[in-house]
Amino acid sequence: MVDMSKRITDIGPPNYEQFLHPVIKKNYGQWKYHESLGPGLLCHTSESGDKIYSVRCASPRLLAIQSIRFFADLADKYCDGYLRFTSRNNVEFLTDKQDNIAPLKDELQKAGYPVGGTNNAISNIVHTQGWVHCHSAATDASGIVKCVMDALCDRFTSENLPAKLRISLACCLNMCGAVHCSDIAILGVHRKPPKVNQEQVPKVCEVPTLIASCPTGAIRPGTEGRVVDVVEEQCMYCGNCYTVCPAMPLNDPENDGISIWVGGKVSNARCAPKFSKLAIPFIPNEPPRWPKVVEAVVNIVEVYAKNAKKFERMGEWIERIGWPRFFELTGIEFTRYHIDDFKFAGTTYARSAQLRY
Amino acid sequence: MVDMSKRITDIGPPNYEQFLHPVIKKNYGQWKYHESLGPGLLCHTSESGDKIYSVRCASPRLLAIQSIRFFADLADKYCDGYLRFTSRNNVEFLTDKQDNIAPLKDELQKAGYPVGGTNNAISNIVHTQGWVHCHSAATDASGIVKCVMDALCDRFTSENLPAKLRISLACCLNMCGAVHCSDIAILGVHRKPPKVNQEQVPKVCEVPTLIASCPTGAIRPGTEGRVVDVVEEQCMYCGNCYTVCPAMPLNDPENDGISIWVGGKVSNARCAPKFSKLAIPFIPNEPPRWPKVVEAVVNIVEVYAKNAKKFERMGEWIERIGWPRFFELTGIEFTRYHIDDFKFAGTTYARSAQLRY
Amino acid sequence: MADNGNRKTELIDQLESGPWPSFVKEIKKAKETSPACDDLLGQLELSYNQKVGHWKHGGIVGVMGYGGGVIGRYSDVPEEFPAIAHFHTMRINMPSGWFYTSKSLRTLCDIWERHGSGLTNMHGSTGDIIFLGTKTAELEPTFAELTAAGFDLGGSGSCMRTPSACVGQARCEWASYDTMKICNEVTHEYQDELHRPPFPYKFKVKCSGCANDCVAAIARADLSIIGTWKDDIRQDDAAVAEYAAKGIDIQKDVCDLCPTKCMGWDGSKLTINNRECVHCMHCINVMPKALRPGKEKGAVFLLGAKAPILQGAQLSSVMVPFVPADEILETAKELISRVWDFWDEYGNNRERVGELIQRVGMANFLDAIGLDPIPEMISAPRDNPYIFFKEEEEE
Amino acid sequence: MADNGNRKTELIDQLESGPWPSFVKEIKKAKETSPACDDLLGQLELSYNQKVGHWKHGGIVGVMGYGGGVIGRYSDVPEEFPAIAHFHTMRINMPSGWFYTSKSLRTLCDIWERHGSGLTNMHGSTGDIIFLGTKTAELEPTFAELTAAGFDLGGSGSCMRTPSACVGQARCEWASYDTMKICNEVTHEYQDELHRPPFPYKFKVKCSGCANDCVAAIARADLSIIGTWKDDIRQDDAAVAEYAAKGIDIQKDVCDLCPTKCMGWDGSKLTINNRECVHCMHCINVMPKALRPGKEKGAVFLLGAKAPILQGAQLSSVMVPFVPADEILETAKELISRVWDFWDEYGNNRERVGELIQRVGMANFLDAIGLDPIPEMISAPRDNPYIFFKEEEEE
Ligand code: SRM
Ligand code: SRM
Ligand code: SRM
Ligand code: SRM
Ligand code: SF4
Ligand code: SF4
Ligand code: SF4
Ligand code: SF4
Ligand code: SF4
Ligand code: SF4
Ligand code: SF4
Ligand code: SF4
Repeated sequence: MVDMSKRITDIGPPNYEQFLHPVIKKNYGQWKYHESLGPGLLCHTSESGDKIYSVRCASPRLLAIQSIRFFADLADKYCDGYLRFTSRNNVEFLTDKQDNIAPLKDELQKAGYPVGGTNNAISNIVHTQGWVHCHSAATDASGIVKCVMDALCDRFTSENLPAKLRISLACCLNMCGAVHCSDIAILGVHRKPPKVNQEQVPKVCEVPTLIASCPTGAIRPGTEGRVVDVVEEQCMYCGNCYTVCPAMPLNDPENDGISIWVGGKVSNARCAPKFSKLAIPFIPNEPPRWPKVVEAVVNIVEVYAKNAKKFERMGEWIERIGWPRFFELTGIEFTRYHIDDFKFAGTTYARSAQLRY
Repeated sequence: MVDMSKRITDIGPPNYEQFLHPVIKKNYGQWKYHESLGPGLLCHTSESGDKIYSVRCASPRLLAIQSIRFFADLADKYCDGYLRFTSRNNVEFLTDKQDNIAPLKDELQKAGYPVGGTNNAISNIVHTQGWVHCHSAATDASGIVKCVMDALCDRFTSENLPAKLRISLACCLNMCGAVHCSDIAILGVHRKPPKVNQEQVPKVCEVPTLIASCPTGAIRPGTEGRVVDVVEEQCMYCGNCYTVCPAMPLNDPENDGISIWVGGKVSNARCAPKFSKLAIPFIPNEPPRWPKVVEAVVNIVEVYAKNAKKFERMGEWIERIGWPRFFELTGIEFTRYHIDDFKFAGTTYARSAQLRY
Repeated sequence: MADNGNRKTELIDQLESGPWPSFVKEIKKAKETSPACDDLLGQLELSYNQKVGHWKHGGIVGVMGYGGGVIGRYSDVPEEFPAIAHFHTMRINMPSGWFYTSKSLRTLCDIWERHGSGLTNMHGSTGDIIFLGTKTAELEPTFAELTAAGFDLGGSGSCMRTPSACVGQARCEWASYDTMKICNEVTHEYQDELHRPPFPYKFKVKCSGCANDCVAAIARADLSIIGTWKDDIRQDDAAVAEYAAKGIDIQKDVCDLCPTKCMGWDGSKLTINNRECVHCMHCINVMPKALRPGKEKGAVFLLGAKAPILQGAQLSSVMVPFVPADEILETAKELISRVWDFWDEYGNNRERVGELIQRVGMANFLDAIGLDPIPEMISAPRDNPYIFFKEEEEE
Repeated sequence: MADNGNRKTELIDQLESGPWPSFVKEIKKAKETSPACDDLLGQLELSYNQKVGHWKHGGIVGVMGYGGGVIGRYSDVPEEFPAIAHFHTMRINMPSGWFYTSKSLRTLCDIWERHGSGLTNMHGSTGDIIFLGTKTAELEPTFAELTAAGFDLGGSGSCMRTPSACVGQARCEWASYDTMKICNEVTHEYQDELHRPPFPYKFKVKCSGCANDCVAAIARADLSIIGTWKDDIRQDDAAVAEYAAKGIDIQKDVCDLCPTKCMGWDGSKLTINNRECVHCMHCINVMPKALRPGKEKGAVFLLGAKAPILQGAQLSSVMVPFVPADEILETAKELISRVWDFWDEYGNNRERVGELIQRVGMANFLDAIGLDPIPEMISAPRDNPYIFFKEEEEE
């Protein structure tokens, strides 16, 4: 039994200040400019003239404590013990000693952690749990990330793209990676309606909540002794019913798979943030190396790299050349699925006579 | 009685060819370029070297046969009997004799028909019936057009705006003028739900059709002896129920009036066509001279004229400067009504951090 | 100022002054030949006084065998204004491009003097000649005289409406197809559908010769046919230089405003990357002597424009990105027949084609009319993952 | 290649090769200290074989007094893989900006070695430290050790979720406010709402120091706080010249890409019409030594971002265009309390704030939270005439 009297709760996260490198603490809010010292290497200079160097390496995000300890050791050796993680799950080592950069980089690379991801590179793929931990997954997460980044690792360790390129992956429509604003999004999709477990439904779920959960109204009170019916033509496999009721599984080895989305962005630089748009509606799950997904992503990256102008993010490039040209250049087939039929569909029809031939 | 045996039907419109000036007939499809000879005056030159001159004058659209005969006389005198009307209801006299232009223009002006409307002018106001002929009107049409154009007549007879400026008017939400893509649209609006004539409804209307006609579902089967009820908070005064059922009048002298919309365009030149957006939600009806409407339109025109760049249509200008600046420059009040709450409302929220201060 | 006989019309008389031509003056002119106009003035004055219209709702009147072309109209104060107790309008199909001879106009005026108010709209918003106000008994005689003179009624109600066209090749150098001819032929082809309402709602066709869209087809026609070209813009360098000399700033006024920035100007030579041109017309508009549409002419077909009632206003959207000029009539007929078939069967009452497309989804609509989906039909692919996969696509 | 002991994991072993760090290697490393990892490998191999996941749906587990922070997870083939019959994750609130010392990381590792799989996510998508996989019985002891070490759980379920912040003023010259501090203070302020789910659904807060938005706040936080400035961009002409000399094409790379084209370059002097600047960051991004955000710093507050379930994905939209830097915390608290009050009362089950705003309409939402409508909140005014006029506005 836990001793409740000693129980500590609601203390919140530790204060970040204790984790800041002394140079950072001293120059907090006083940074003046930064320079790139090559892929994965940043130098920030303060008003005071102080400098802090950052060495960024890739991470599989799924890290064993053994690897974290390894990073901690490196931090001790080169960075007075200071390091951080980035919003895209890379590791950043922070030091005020420029001479430490080279050996640190070297050790990281030797240990299998490429250094890069800065500037006009492909940074780490933001991703989710997949078959490693989630019940909802229409595909794996870490495995696909591994395969795609194996193929694109050079784009992480170099900075020769027209602009930043952000790839994200989510293993179901819940989109925990919030992949909907990515240059390239890899999204797990189901393609079959839930298989209702009629016996389980009343035991584990509230039926009215279940019925209300379906955004298309596909779930109806059951007929002929069934608890609920799913009108199959009205289902678009979003999985929301499954989230609220475990007795509505959607998994289907042959029909689950992956869709690819392109042209989203988050930053407000130049243009407003954009949603990613459908490029490829479906690619079957092909573990362990997902060759078709890898090929599709690499193809899009390479066509973009070749055709976009300097500073043009994926979506900016596509808007400049127009979607028809995007499909032409990438060789991706345009299908009925590309045409929106959800709420705002009417706003996506081509309502102008401006056309390229 | 009509003699049915002789009755001619389904002959369609007369063939236009018989109405073409010989020079037009000869050079049909062979026009090479055109030049402006001043407001209201165009010269088109053919591959053959032939030229046709057009003299365009304003028209109130509502024309007595006496005026049409006057135009016919002028056409005989100067144009070998040939003339046409434009898609914005102006009259165009067509002649191959350049010398006829000046006297023709002179006679038109003297008779009270200003010559102009070409190039970067305000052309005639496309409009509808209003109190002259429609049962549906929330305001008059011809009267407002007259007042607004009286104030803007100089903008018709000169060509000194940054670009074309198209004003349209519709006297109710049916928008017979299709005013929804105009640089400035003047739109009659109701602001009270229909007053149901419970006795008449069953006599003159099909109740299910009536109930189905309401886009917001505000019409319900009646309670307490009423045939139908209107849920007042759900009504946005579109008048569709009245169109399908005369027993649902919306007219209301104190609450009917006018709204002003800006920034629409039809042409594909430079940018795609655009819808007009709400500028002023409501101005009361003030016959006979609608001073507030005139003032509002003139204000918008003048602010545009002063601030827009060459070739910038109203909507292009506003998009360049941003809507906040538009409201600031015109002094128009921004209200809750400007914020969309119809189907695509979500697409009109400012979903970016790009802001001017 | 106003000569308004005995009747007092103080308010509307104020609409006779000012530089813009006055509709009140027009109504007063028409009094010469029609007493109804006097009552019209009276009722209008009443409306101006009370700030409310005085017409009753609709009323089905027409000519024999036709389901449209006449809008029934009755005063709601007929005791006061008996001459406009009936005051129906007739919609008369205008000639393509609104071209007339003085003679044809006089013929129309004479008919209308004999049978109606003598008031017209030249023209209605759809394009018809509007004969504004007559009695039921006069409809058939007017119609007989009109047809004898070669004119026929236009559309109203749930029918094919009077198609219209820009001036096109008759007087415009930019028309990439013969808008007036197509408009005329389409109109004649569908006389039955125009006169006998067969549809869930109205159907409008408008023809513009280029992307300037001078009949606003894309904003208000269910089928919008807009001229364009496929090959390179024709370019006359000497004429470009002339415009530059005359003060056109080629870089700023032309190149910088090109939506795809596919034009270059080095101070003496204008270059166009025609593969990127979206045929917007801007550069041609600015320099009509120097630039001209290409020679491989045709049109874009778009579907679905309409005013707001019910589902909100829509602009037409691309269905066929390019139809060669000599195939336009045939394609129009084919497309129209497929669209009507589907709309007839699946369209709701008072549902325009554009609303039908949005309701069933464009992909389903394309299936129904037998067109393949192409990216030119959309401004961007979907951004939501709510895809209805079809059985046959699965493995 | 792979040292996988007795267990055959032929498929996932293929994920050990290649230049990118391998998560399979990580799981294998963790086997050293946790037998559960062996079963995890086994189950993953099964999933790779069958192309389907093998986790059961949820299950409510947690630590005492908390309603969130733990995700219950059970294998659906526990007979085969008993060590992961339970395999719950714990979400641990990371320090602002994801800064650590080697010591603090080792503390975390040690706790997790004692009580769990030894596998982590550094970090979860919301930002938490994820302890990936343990048994129910280990939850409370882990929690006790964590809190003793100064760490606490993050959010899950219908609560305030773990807020996150970009690196901000700790290492970025562009942060217009102290993102890490605000994030930390907001997190501490709402410990109760974070640990005891009180809402219709989740509520996320993210803080980015400038419009580059390095934590993607605008895409995935119900409340997105994005730094900006009000006065002029600070400009160092000598540094501009340096960039130009080094090969930046100021006209093309900077001025032409400015969204408002408010910059001019005459070959030697860069001018900015700051009144037209929309603070997009592009020019500053290109020339960090030459251009800097102004000194009147603050932030834009936006509301409503979320992933697609249910009503489609949304980006946050502007609520307060500018809050001075020193009023951010106070404003955040005030706005949050007003939003929560309304959402609590009117939000449907599983309805995010952004969906609520769309459902009731932004104008009504503004009324409810007591903000005045301003044009900065919209990209354009309505284009449809379907206006619900309010009683008081009528005469
Ligand atoms: C470390 C990190 C913040 C953190 O708190 O962890 C960060 C740090 C910096 N970002 Fe970022 N950004 C980081 C995630 C992001 C994200 C979020 C994301 O990717 O999920 C975005 C939005 C991406 C998007 O728009 O989809 C982001 C959009 C930017 C931009 C805008 C780029 C653009 O043109 O759209 C800049 C400016 C630039 O690069 O010119 C930028 C610039 C920078 C600078 C140069 C800021 C500075 O002066 O220090 C930093 C180094 C950038 C680099 O990698 O080259 N940072 N940056 C994040 C590193 C992630 C990683 O490991 O790769
Ligand atoms: C006569 C008419 C066609 C007809 O069949 O009746 C016509 C005729 C011409 N139009 Fe038009 N347009 C006519 C209605 C329109 C309309 C429709 C409307 O206003 O309802 C539009 C779309 C307006 C809109 O976008 O909202 C229209 C958009 C244009 C444009 C595009 C302007 C732009 O930059 O957006 C041009 C090109 C130009 O002016 O540079 C153009 C150019 C022309 C040219 C120069 C074409 C030519 O080479 O002959 C003609 C003389 C224009 C002038 O008035 O300066 N015409 N033009 C119509 C005259 C209406 C009137 O009496 O004022
Ligand atoms: C006469 C005319 C206005 C004018 O002054 O020019 C007109 C007048 C009427 N229109 Fe219209 N419409 C006229 C062109 C239009 C246009 C413009 C166009 O055709 O380019 C539109 C917008 C484009 C469109 O079709 O969407 C238009 C959209 C409507 C609507 C709404 C249709 C919709 O789908 O949103 C209605 C309502 C209805 O059909 O019940 C309507 C209904 C009416 C009715 C029949 C009133 C009614 O509720 O039944 C009006 C009869 C007035 C009268 O007493 O004469 N009228 N109507 C135009 C026809 C003249 C002609 O034949 O040339
Ligand atoms: C662990 C994590 C993914 C990861 O691998 O990093 C995650 C995992 C789950 N998310 Fe998530 N979400 C995670 C960040 C997100 C994000 C990203 C963010 O917070 O920035 C989003 C998108 C942003 C947003 O909130 O809209 C996200 C949107 C969802 C949704 C859809 C919410 C919506 O409104 O559309 C669900 C469905 C639900 O809430 O029922 C969801 C539900 C889930 C559940 C609880 C599954 C479920 O159906 O109940 C997942 C548990 C997996 C597991 O076994 O651990 N998760 N989830 C992330 C949390 C880690 C952390 O605390 O740091
Ligand atoms: S995206 Fe779906 S499957 Fe993946 S972790 Fe989130 S809820 Fe689970
Ligand atoms: S998967 Fe989505 S659309 Fe299909 S039944 Fe479930 S909730 Fe409805
Ligand atoms: S806009 Fe309305 S009121 Fe005016 S003519 Fe058309 S239907 Fe009648
Ligand atoms: S006016 Fe429109 S919204 Fe109001 S009740 Fe009638 S149909 Fe419904
Ligand atoms: S639409 Fe084009 S072709 Fe027709 S008149 Fe206008 S400019 Fe000429
Ligand atoms: S027509 Fe338009 S898109 Fe084509 S080159 Fe000219 S301006 Fe550019
Ligand atoms: S969001 Fe801005 S302030 Fe924060 S790290 Fe990114 S660039 Fe720096
Ligand atoms: S921050 Fe953006 S909008 Fe402002 S001047 Fe720089 S590029 Fe232009």
